Amino acid sequence: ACGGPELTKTADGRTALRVGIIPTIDAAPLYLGVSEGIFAKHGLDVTVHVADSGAALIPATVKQENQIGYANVISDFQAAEQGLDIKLVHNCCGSGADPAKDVSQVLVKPDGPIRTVGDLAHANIAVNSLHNIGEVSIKMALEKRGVDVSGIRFTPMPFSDMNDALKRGDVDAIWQVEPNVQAALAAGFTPLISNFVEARPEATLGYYLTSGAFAKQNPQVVQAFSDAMDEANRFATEHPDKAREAVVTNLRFNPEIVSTANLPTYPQGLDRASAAEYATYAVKYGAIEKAPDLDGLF
Amino acid sequence: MTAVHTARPTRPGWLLAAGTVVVLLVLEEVLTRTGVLPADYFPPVSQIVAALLPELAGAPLWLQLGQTLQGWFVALVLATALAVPLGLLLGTVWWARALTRPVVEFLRPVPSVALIPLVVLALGTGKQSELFLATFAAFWQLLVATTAGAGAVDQVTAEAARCYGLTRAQTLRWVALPSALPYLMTGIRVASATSLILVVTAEIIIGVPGLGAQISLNRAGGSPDLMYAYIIVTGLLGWLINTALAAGERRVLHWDAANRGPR
Amino acid sequence: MNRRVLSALLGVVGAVATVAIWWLATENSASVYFPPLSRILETAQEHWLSAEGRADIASSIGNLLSGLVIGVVVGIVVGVALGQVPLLHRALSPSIEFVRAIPATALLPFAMMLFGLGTEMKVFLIALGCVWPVLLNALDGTRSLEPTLRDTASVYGITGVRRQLNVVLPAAAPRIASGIRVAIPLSLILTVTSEMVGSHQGIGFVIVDAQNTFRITDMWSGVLLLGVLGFALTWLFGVAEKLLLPWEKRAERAR
Amino acid sequence: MLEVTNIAKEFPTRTGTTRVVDDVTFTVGEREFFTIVGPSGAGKTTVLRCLTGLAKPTEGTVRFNGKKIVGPPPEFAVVFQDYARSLMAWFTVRRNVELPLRNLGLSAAERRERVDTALAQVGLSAAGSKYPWQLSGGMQQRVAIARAIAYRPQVLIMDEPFASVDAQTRADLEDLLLRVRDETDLALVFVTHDVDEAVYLSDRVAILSRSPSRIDEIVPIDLPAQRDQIGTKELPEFARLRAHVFSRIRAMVNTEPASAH
Amino acid sequence: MLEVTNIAKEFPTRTGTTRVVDDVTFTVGEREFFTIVGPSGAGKTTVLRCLTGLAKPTEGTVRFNGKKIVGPPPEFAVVFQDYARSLMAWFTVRRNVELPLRNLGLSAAERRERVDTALAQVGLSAAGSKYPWQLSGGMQQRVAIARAIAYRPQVLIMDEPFASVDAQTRADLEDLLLRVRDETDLALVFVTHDVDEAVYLSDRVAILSRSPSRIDEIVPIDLPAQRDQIGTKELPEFARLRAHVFSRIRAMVNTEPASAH
Ligand SMILES: Nc1ncnc2c1ncn2[C@@H]1O[C@H](COP(=O)(O)OP(=O)(O)OP(=O)(O)O)[C@@H](O)[C@H]1O
Ligand SMILES: Nc1ncnc2c1ncn2[C@@H]1O[C@H](COP(=O)(O)OP(=O)(O)OP(=O)(O)O)[C@@H](O)[C@H]1O
Ligand SMILES: [Mg+2]
Ligand SMILES: [Mg+2]
Repeated sequence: ACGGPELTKTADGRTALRVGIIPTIDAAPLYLGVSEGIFAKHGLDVTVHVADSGAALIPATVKQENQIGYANVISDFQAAEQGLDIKLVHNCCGSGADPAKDVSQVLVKPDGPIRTVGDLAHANIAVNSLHNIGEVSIKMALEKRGVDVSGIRFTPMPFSDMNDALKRGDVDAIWQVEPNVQAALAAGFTPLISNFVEARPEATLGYYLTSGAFAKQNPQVVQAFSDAMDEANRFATEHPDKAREAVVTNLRFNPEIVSTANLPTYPQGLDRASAAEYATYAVKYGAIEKAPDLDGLF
Repeated sequence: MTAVHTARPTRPGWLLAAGTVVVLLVLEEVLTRTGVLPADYFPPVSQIVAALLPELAGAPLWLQLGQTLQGWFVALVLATALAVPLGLLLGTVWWARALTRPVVEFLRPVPSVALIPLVVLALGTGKQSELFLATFAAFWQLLVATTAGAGAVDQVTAEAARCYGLTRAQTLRWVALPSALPYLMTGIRVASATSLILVVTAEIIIGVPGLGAQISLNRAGGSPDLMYAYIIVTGLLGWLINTALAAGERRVLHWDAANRGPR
Repeated sequence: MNRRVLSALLGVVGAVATVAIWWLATENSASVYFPPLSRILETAQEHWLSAEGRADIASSIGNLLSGLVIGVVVGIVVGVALGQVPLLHRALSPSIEFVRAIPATALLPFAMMLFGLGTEMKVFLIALGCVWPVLLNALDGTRSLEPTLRDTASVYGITGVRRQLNVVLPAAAPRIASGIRVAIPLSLILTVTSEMVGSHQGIGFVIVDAQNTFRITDMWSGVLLLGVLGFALTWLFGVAEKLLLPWEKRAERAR
Repeated sequence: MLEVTNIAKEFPTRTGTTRVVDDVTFTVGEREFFTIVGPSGAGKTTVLRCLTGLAKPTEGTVRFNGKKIVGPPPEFAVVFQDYARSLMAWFTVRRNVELPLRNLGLSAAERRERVDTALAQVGLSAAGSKYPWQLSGGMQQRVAIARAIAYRPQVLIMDEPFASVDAQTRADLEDLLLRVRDETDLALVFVTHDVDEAVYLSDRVAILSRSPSRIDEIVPIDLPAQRDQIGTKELPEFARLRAHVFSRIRAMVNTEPASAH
Repeated sequence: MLEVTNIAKEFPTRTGTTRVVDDVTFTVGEREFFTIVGPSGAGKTTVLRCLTGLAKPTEGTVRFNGKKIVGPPPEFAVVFQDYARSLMAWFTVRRNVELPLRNLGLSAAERRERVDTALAQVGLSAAGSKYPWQLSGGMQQRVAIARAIAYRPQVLIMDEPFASVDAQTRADLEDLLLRVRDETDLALVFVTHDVDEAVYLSDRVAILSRSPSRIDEIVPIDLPAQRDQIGTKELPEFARLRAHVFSRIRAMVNTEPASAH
């Protein structure tokens, strides 16, 4: 299982790198890194590959078809726990500290059965995927507010279906992330908690990752990517308009919705402390069985 | 084999079909406009068409369409090329059928969705994964159709072939295959839709370029109009493909009772 | 007689051989995605035989059977009708082909809109997927009804329901049966699809959840279960077919 | 009762149409036994199909009791030349014979009785619970005949109904037809290749020319109404009629060279 | 050449088995024209099926040139009673006739020539490019005959091959068979219901009893080898043989009451 596909170089000596990502606003710095020439400056020729879910992204990364992939922190733990050989490379996106600017909200119907944060204790909440970041961060946030989370039910469905499900009353509350939060607000729903920020301010929620084998064989490529992402994340933070534009042009996001959407933070470096805290809660809420070996992951 | 006098849809037939479609579209428009169907998830046709029109002018849509069409075609051809010989064999050789039956029945219900991570790991995120998934799904449907068809050879016809010393290969080609054709052609139309659906699904989930990738992007990007526009393009593609297949079928099966014309 | 026993024996041989090959090929596998069959079987035993697992199976099978039965019945009725009324066939065929080409996953929101998140939505999706192979086979089988039989029916005034039950359906039965054979595994696959959204239970839910959390062995155990169910359902259908269409097989064996 | 007026029938072909029946006119009266003979491929089956309304004549009309025929009238029964394919493989012999009776508003007992009688009449009482594919060719043909007889139609149309039965059974069935006609006031339109049979059974014999066919001649059979296998066939008039019909057919088969058809 | 020794055939039924053929023994020599007659349902088709290896006799053996027959030998050609189903609806008449010739190592030109000749011999030259279902019953039957003749088998097995053709064509085809036999040293096993035909054509006629059947009698036909439709049939010996065979069959049909079968 050593070796893996050879890296190819472009004519001017840059290393070709394929980076897999899911279509969210989180991908903005990656696109900016390409369009602003940041990767080129670091000797990388990055192509972005978009896939709908981690189910396809992680194996493609393990196979080193995408040398770099993306997954949120809980998925990273889960993959590692099941023995997939992955290594985190760089922060992708984070929560910031201002609840008003959180990309993630739990919303309810204004005239529905759930009116207060306390009511959520026995709510049926829509999340995009069970046992994952939504579930863990919501529980974290609620516990910090002193709500008993043992009675909450979660129902999986795509973000795009949640507004209708809430409207019909199939669920009591929905967890939306941008840009869908905007659509949910437009539909007249009331936000109750900003679960990412409230769970842990300044947390890192998603990481770029690579396969362990690739990291071992190409430390300088991984380092170059990491350096480039530092720069790209900084650029995106400094130029939120360009970040918005990047997802509109590259991912064809609806410009109207994106223009009002909150952006995540694009933190520097590789945040291990935040991962450690999430790991504790992930174990507590049963998303993983035991605490991950962070030394192996980082 | 050339077509003789086949029952081609006549002009009124086309008008009728088009008319029905128009009625259904108008119905949808009215239902969404009046709020019987929720318009924000299910946009009225006019809105979808408005979103679709600019796409039609641009090259990207046609490129994506081409990608999807190519995937569909290759997968269907592959599945047919694999399933038809095997199906004829299984339909005519009872012990081969008996030997493989549990395995075949076991593999058929394996959902392609579950296979996606494995396929990506083995084949990557390129076209080949899409082709594998679509071929896999279409293959079983064609296999069942061909096996059933080959088993439905008229007994007297089969005996005539035996009496005149046709070899096994000749019997397969000239007796079992034509007898199985009516089943097979139906199977192809079923499998064609399956192949298209799997190609689009693979595009959605793995991100292989094509109509599916656009559906996925527009869903994530908060543009239900465009998402539906692409779904509609997919549906139209399915309809076009079927129309072509049905026309081909009338030529290939011109001798079948269904196409013999008035008596 | 003899051949039937031999057939069953050969089937067992084929199955055993396949299991053996699978077992040997994966026994020393270290790949997370292709775990050893022994591990899969262990996991399967642990989960599917537990109370929770049995509840998953029960809920899926309930939906599956309802969806399959609805799909088959609607497919036969509509297919047989379209097969005999060319005008109807022509009018509806573009719309039908359009819907047929849309992936079940893309229809999920529509199904949710109509039925909410409950069982009805799942049954609807399963039925909608299963209907096509049955419908097309019933349609084509009806269209190529032996002309002499058609004539016989009209001469003796065998019309209406009597004609459908006594002439058209039996004549199209072999084709319809082949459509149902395609629909059975499809119903299993669609059960998985339908449980991707809004579910807390079911075989599909277990598979998808395992996939999302990278518990690939659990996922394989679900796939294994689907295979076993598919085999069982097809076998049951085979038995039913022999009872319902006795002339088919006997006509062959008689010679 | 049954009037066939100037019917013609064309079939579409690759290059246009072939005219199979050119111009055929005849009438069949009440209780009449009307037989059509003619060379193989002449168009006899085609004429019968037009007669029953199963096929639409390209030109001309068929009327039954003054009403134009567009589909098979309920008063008709037909024995098809392709008898094997006209039986339902999924039903037993009994069920096959009984099926058409279901529309006649008969009680179950009456249906059973009719089926039993008809099967006995064709010598198949013991085969009732068999399936058609378990029968010999001749037995299948007799099932088709039994089905038609049990139906008790006003007009019975038969296309070479005795092609597959042995000579003795054939004679028995011929006499059965005559008896049934006398008992139930049936009209018969009959196609056969056996000239003896045609003359023996019929009131009139129509000779069809080769395709595109016309009526070559309609021969009235002036034999005593009460027919009898031995007596009737010994009559000199029988021999004369037989020879006449036979020579007409022979003339037609031979005038055009075999290869020209 | 062809030896049938004590064959019996049973079919499974719901309650057990029915014995359809009880005990049949005969041999067919080189160039012999051997005919089997018997009442409808006697088991003639069943015997032919065993003869060709299409069915396995429950008891007894069939040998061809000393070798036990297990499947249809390539030297055999068969015209089935159910001729319509033996033709392939998806091939034209030409293709149907030509298909069996492909394994004989003939050039395309030779094949074409054989097909042309055979079609001309049965009077279907003009129908070569039609499909079987576009033909009349009698024409379909002649296609099946043409296919068998074009194949030039050593043994030609025919099950009521002239049931659906008119009398004149029938006579022509009868003479064609005799001619082909003389030209190609063919042996024929023939089933017919027409006693005249049986006597006219055959070297020997075997009479089968009712099912479960045995050979009732094998009648040698001592007529001059050179047969002729008019001359031969006028011979007193012909009339005698004909009457003899006919009376045997009649006796069999009548001994058991019709309803008992
Ligand atoms: N569907 C068809 N398409 C084209 N030609 C046809 C079709 N059906 C019949 N014919 C032609 O019509 C002619 C007459 O056929 P028909 O079956 O009426 O003859 P027939 O007198 O009943 O002959 P037979 O005594 O052999 O049964 C034939 O030459 C046949 O080829
Ligand atoms: N598959 C079968 N199962 C049961 N019985 C059968 C089967 N096939 C034939 N028989 C019976 O065998 C007997 C002889 O049939 P066969 O077809 O040999 O008769 P035949 O002499 O050719 O008659 P015909 O002159 O009417 O064609 C019949 O009584 C028939 O019912
Ligand atoms: Mg005819
Ligand atoms: Mg027979």
